[in-house]
Amino acid sequence: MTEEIIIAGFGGQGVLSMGKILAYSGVMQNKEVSWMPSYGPEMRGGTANVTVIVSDERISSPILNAYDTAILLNQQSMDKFEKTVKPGGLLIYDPNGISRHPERKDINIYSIEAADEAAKAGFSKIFNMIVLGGFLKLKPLVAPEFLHKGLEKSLPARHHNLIPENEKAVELGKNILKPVQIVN
Amino acid sequence: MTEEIIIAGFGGQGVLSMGKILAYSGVMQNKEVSWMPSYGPEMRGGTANVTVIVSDERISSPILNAYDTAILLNQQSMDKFEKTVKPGGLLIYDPNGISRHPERKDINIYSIEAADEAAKAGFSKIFNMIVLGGFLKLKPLVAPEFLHKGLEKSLPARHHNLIPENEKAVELGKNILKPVQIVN
Amino acid sequence: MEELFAKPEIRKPENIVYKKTDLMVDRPLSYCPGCGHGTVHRILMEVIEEMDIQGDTIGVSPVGCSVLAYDFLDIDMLGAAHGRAPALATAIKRLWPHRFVFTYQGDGDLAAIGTAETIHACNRGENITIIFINNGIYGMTGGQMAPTTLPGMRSSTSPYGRDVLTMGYPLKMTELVAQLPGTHYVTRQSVHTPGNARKTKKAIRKAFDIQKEKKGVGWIEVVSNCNSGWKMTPVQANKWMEDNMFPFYPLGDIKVDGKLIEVAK
Amino acid sequence: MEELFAKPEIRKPENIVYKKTDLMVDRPLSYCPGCGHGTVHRILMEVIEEMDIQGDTIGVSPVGCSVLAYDFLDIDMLGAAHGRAPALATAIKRLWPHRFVFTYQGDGDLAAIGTAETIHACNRGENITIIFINNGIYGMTGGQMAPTTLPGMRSSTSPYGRDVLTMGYPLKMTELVAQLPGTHYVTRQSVHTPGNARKTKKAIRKAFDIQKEKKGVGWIEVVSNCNSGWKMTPVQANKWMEDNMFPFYPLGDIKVDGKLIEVAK
Amino acid sequence: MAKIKGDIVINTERCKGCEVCIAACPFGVIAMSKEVNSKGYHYAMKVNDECTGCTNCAIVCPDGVITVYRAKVTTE
Amino acid sequence: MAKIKGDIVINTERCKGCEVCIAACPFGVIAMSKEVNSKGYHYAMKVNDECTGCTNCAIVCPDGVITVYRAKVTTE
Amino acid sequence: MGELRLMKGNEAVAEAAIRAGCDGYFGYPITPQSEVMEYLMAEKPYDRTGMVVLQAESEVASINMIYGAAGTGKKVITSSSSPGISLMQEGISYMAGAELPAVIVNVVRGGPGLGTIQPSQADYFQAVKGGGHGDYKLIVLAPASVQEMCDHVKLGFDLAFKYRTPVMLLSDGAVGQMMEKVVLFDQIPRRTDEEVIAQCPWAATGKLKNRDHIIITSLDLDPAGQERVNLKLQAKYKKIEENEIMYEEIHCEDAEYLFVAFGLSARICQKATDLARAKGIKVGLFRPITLFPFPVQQIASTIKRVKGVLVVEMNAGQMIEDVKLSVGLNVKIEHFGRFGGIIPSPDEVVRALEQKIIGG
Amino acid sequence: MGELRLMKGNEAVAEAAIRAGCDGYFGYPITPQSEVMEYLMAEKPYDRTGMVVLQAESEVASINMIYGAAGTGKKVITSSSSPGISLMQEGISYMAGAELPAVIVNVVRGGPGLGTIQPSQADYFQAVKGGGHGDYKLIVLAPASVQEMCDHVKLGFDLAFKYRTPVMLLSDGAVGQMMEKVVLFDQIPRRTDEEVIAQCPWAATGKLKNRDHIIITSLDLDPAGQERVNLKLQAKYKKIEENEIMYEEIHCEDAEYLFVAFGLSARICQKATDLARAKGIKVGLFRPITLFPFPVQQIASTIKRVKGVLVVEMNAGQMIEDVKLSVGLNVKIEHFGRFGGIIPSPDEVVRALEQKIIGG
Ligand SMILES: Cc1ncc(C[n+]2csc(CCOP(=O)(O)OP(=O)(O)O)c2C)c(N)n1
Ligand SMILES: Cc1ncc(C[n+]2csc(CCOP(=O)(O)OP(=O)(O)O)c2C)c(N)n1
Ligand code: SF4
Ligand code: SF4
Ligand code: SF4
Ligand code: SF4
Ligand code: SF4
Ligand code: SF4
Ligand SMILES: [Mg+2]
Ligand SMILES: [Mg+2]
Repeated sequence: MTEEIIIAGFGGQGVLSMGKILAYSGVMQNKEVSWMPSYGPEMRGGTANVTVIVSDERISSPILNAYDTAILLNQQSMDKFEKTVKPGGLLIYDPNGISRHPERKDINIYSIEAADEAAKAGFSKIFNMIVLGGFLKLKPLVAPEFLHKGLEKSLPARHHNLIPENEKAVELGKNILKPVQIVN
Repeated sequence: MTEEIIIAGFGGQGVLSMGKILAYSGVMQNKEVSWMPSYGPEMRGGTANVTVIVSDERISSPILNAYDTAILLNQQSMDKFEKTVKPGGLLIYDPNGISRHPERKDINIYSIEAADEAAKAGFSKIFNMIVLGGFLKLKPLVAPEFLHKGLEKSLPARHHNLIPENEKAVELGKNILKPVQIVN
Repeated sequence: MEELFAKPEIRKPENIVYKKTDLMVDRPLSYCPGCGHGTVHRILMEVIEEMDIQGDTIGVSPVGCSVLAYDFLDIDMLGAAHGRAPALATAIKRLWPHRFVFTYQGDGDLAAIGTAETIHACNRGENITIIFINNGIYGMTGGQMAPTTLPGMRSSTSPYGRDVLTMGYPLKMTELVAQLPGTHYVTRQSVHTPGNARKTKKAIRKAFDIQKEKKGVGWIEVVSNCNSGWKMTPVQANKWMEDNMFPFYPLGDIKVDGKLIEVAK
Repeated sequence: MEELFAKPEIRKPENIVYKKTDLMVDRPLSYCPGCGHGTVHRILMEVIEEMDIQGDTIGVSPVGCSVLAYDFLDIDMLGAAHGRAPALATAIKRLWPHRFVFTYQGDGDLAAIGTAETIHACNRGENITIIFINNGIYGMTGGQMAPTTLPGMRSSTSPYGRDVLTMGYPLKMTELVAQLPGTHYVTRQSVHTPGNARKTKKAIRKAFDIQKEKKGVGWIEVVSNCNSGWKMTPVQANKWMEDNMFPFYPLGDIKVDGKLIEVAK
Repeated sequence: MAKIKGDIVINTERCKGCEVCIAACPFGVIAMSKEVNSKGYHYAMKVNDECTGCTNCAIVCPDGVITVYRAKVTTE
Repeated sequence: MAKIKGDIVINTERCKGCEVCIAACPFGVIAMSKEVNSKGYHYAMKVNDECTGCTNCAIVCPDGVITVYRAKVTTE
Repeated sequence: MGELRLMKGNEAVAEAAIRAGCDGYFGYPITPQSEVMEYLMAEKPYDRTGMVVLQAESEVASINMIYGAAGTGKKVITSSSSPGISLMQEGISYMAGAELPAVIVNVVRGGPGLGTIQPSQADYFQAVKGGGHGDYKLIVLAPASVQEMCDHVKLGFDLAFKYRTPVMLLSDGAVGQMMEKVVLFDQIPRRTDEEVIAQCPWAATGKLKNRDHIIITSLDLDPAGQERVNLKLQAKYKKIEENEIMYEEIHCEDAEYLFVAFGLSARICQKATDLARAKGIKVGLFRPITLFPFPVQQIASTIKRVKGVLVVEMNAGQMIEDVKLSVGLNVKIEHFGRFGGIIPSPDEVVRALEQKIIGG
Repeated sequence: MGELRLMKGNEAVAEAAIRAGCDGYFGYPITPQSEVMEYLMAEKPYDRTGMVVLQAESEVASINMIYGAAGTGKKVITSSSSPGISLMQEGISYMAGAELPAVIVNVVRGGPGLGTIQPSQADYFQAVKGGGHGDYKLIVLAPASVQEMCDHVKLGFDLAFKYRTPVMLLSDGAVGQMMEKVVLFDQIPRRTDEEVIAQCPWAATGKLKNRDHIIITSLDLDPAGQERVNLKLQAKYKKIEENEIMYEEIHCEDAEYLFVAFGLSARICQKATDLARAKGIKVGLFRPITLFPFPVQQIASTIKRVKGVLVVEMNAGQMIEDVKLSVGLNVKIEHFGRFGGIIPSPDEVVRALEQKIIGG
């Protein structure tokens, strides 16, 4: 099993930490992982993305040009990464703020209205966990107990009280994920 | 014609400027010249030497390991450079302060008591010009008028009043040079 | 985005009393919301506009958040290596004595790696203007401790607060260079309130004016915020700055007309 | 070399009142006749001998005429790159806090290329001793202008005299570092007379003593001659130094026990 | 009676919502919008008629997005 | 009467003839030799009996070539 | 087995330094490696092991602090990225000349100049041929994973002390910034001062009664002496070449074509190897792990068996010179590079192989 | 014919700078090149031509002054020796990245570290492969005489401005310190500010009404942009390789053996050629004058005709790599070097030829 994922959006949306939780959970499950972020000042207010690979084998390149899954959270990311999904692969996006919806015909596409839900909950920090939930519904890479451990590892201790909230958000994400196009 | 000369002694004996005068005079006579000093702190109170080449042709190496003439003005220089005189070549030395006189059998050797003469004259600065005189007697590389010009070029203007004195010292040198061994 | 309180009768070109100067390039600044760099940029360009020296000015930007200053200031500029802006400015001014030459530098740039270049340009009395943005931190690289970081202040390389015994004391470069005979005008200002911003503008103007008189360095320190590095909102940051930075870095002129101002230690 | 005035009755081992310390390596010094470097070397070693810390001392020599100091001082030493001795000393002292660590630096080394390292070691309050030989010139490289060269003074790179307008002002590093909270004891001395040499010895002793108290930098500037660079005899040079250097670089303590001494400007 | 009246125009697309202008206005003229601009920032907006055109807000705005107008207007 | 008397020994081979010691001696005990040592330097030498062993000369000698002796000697 | 962690490459360097019993870190912030010092500061290594961490005023100061500390026998490390490493060149040359052990980490970014903060391999020449003045070599290790970032710190210290030479880790922004699983080696105790004195008799630790005073220097004004210093250095480099070469071969047994790549490029080539083999192209990967000593013989004997070689680097062609010097010009050796912070993708590497080597 | 003088190489550099219409010299003293600044200061070039001469606080400051001045289109020069040049590496990389013209003179001394002040050629790698970070090249000229010290300053400025690139003169302590006859070219007038503005439209001279503001930088945070910068640089280097190669061949027509040497070594080899021919050994000398661009083809075609090649350098073997890269490994190419400040003598060079090439 190898899963190659790109997560991309605005800085501040929690893109990097979503990837981190995936990676941590992978480690807990004894898998090989790599987490490769974009970094530096271009992240300040700009875009952020992270490549996460979870695999049973030694990982070769941590940098890819084709992905099993793309999780795209703003228009720029859609423009840049829609084309990088492998045929038959998966694209998940939040339609909020998206002006041009995905057009590929050869991939599975799901939408998730995470921004709206997070705003409704009045707690924007859980946005990324909602999205993560959606992804995990389709690709249950991470067993719930490992998700918990992953959260513990990736959140600073002073935020551990928020873990239950985060786990709830993951569940919420699983529920609100909507299929847009299924090719296989 | 190519004449390859090493002049070596204590710092302060005027070794470098003796070489400079030869070089300047050579330029005046439209010859190719090179003047390659030892340099740096090892000169401070230590030894100093300069390689002067005067030639009708383009000069290849400014650094040599065999010389037509060696002018050696202290024991260290004698120890270092006696062996570098080409067979049949010339060695001139001031016996003052020399504990081991030259031993080569295949070269021409002259001595010149320049230090004594300079002390007698009460003007130690002309020491090197006396030695130069001795050399020029044997190898008249420099015509008197060019020597004058060479002195003008190599002495700072404020010392030009000393030129006659220097020229006299050259003449003196010619007179006091003593053959020690002649092989050709 | 309909506007509720628009006053079309006032909003006429002839009534404009303040407008961003055209000497600012029309593009969004790369700075974080509320960052003082932007304010200083604009004030600086206002001075250059007022003096009508856009074509006669050569600026030197540093390595730091303001590395891209040259993208925003519509004048000819050079980006220096980290800390070396005063060396560039020295050479430029000496070869173009009729140009106005300034450096724009952060505290890491000017007071850490660039200490020697700063001290020596000031000591030589180069006829340049040095604008020194002191935000007590390395903004650009993600909030590391700067030489100017306050005692006890947290940063990514002093996560438990600056311990002066192991990390040294905050360095008052402005007071130091004021000691040098080569500086003519040395002042410390801020831009977080309208009053302070106006004073800073006067200070920059003064520093540019003395370039004409060839009397040595004009130096303006601007104590500024780095809300990202300090991990505060801009408004919090400005308050924190008043409460914590100003007592240590008091505002005001330090040297005028080549003479130190007498102040209590 | 028969001696006319020998006093065999006095010349007995038990009557020795002064003898070059054994902590000086028994070889001729590489310095020019009359150069103050030799005197400071010996005094320094006397202090180390008196404190009995030969085995506990690590010295750092600079690039300059005293680059070979390590050949003469019988203690473990490191030769630093030009100007960087305070950086070496910082690291050494932090990793060997119970060793006595000092730097020995010339004015070119400490006040030109090494300005940043000097200022920052002082600002961090490293528990080291800095011995700063100010001869107003680059001795080693053949007499070029130093940051400390006096106005009007000739050197091989200021052959018509130092012109402060183009070459800058002589830099008083000692006064500057005294401003920094990290320095505890800052003094300026000389070694050209017996009295001055004895005072310098006391000053060095004091600076070493405060290393034990971990209170910050102890700094001794020694205004010294460079008769080769100045193109004078040693005796002339010492006279010239008194007449010209001392008015500009006045001798005496500048900071004691962490407090600036009040003096007229 | 002639009175000095002011107005401001905010380039809301360039506003970064730092709120520095709010603190600078002596008359509480400015507040933050609920909406965000395309960069995701809440932006400053005029919320009353008290502006005197004093320019305080504009001079402290780090992004220089405020233009200030002032005129004598005859009231009554 | 007991009097303090001094003596100095100069390592003439190491002396560089800088004359700094001469200026330092309060009793004119030292002067320069006519001869030179093997390095070519005129060297310092004792020229009278006035030495008190005050160590001045030794402490200023850059090359540390002077050793100083002092003793109480009983005269008359 | 040691402790398992998910870490950034930069963090792995820091943690490995602590665990290797390192005595001190001296550095200056620069992207993309500032996490090294940040991690150390957060970890309070002084409390953990007594390790000193100091933020210096510049890279020039950092390297000279390293020089000073190393000269006293202490185990010290610094890290920086390209422009900062350039500033260290004088100090590095001094350390090589004075034969001082230390680890220097370069997390390379795109150049020249201020360039960009994105990953690059354009400092190969600087690291391998000597960016400083004079005839010297660094041992250069090229970690390609977070695990190697960790392990090479330990290895680096071992080699540094074995040969009394500075060792450089030539990494890049991607390897520094990415997180991977890493198995940490167990804490090696810091040596006591007494152990340092005993194990480093060459170091300036304070003069012992029974030995001469020690001088750490790179100066010998006498050229004959300086030539002896150089001959000694050259002899040491020869020994290193004989003993310390490290490399890795992947799918080379049956390969008809070969990628040669180091560090991150090798990771990308590994993926490219898979992609190419899926297309039926029999390609292998030769990865030098030590860049100096370069695996001259090893690379030559592998290359002898293939039809063509593509050297893939994130630069304009640097290591390719050492590949050519290993095997001569009679083999088809081409370069594929992306640079200025651009990372080549595995598929463009395959395309380059097809165009430049197989088709070309 | 120009004015005839007897001068030191260092003095020739200084005088040539004045005569080339140079606008500024910025430097810091270091043996064996301090005479450059000393000569300039004594000559009062400000009075002669308006040229500015400033003693900087360090080599780091010097190179950044050069960077600043060059960025405004002015013609500037600095000089130093090995350790000082190492300190300049960051600045040099910035200049290459920002495409700024200037002449940098390295009067090489023996390294590594503080080394010795005697002549050496051990900075070849640093000069030619890039001692700074990133993919860049300097044009590197290797003067072998005082005349060339003079001429290469002028040539250096011409090339620097033609290609907007820093040019390095890689000289050594002997060429810097020795005096030879030199024919000085006539004074070229310094450009007025207006001429600078007109001739250097890329330079930051103060914004003109009719053009955009000018930015001198080596930064492009966007890696795609930074890659474009790099591609532009590489294209420029290719052009330089096509157009600017300089070399000299002595007695190569009938040569059975070949010396390859640059700078001072070439002078020594020239003498060695005479000595060897006197012994009946037909040896020639190939002297690259430009080290980058390296005369790859030219050297290859000459080497094709000989039985063996001795590369003679005052280092442990640096240029020999470029010789091998020019011709491959199937020719007998050996190295003879002395180093750390030792200058080989002509007769030991002949002996080395006999032992390593003819006999070996
Ligand atoms: C030689 C070198 N070292 C380090 C860096 C990394 N660096 C970039 S900006 C910066 C510090 C910026 O801080 P400051 O000068 O205070 O400016 P600010 O961002 O706070 O405005 C550093 C260390 C660099 N680019 N070059
Ligand atoms: C990086 C570098 N730059 C320059 C030099 C050359 N250099 C050697 S000593 C020296 C100056 C010495 O002057 P100072 O520090 O005043 O010591 P002094 O000789 O006067 O005692 C210089 C510039 C060097 N060795 N290294
Ligand atoms: S990081 Fe700090 S200094 Fe930089 S732009 Fe943001 S607030 Fe301003
Ligand atoms: S050159 Fe000057 S400082 Fe150096 S040894 Fe001679 S007198 Fe002393
Ligand atoms: S111009 Fe003055 S009154 Fe009007 S909004 Fe701005 S600060 Fe308030
Ligand atoms: S100060 Fe400017 S950027 Fe900040 S909120 Fe007000 S208008 Fe917007
Ligand atoms: S000890 Fe005193 S009295 Fe005796 S010679 Fe020396 S200075 Fe003169
Ligand atoms: S001070 Fe010392 S070196 Fe100088 S003359 Fe006197 S004894 Fe000789
Ligand atoms: Mg800052
Ligand atoms: Mg000095």
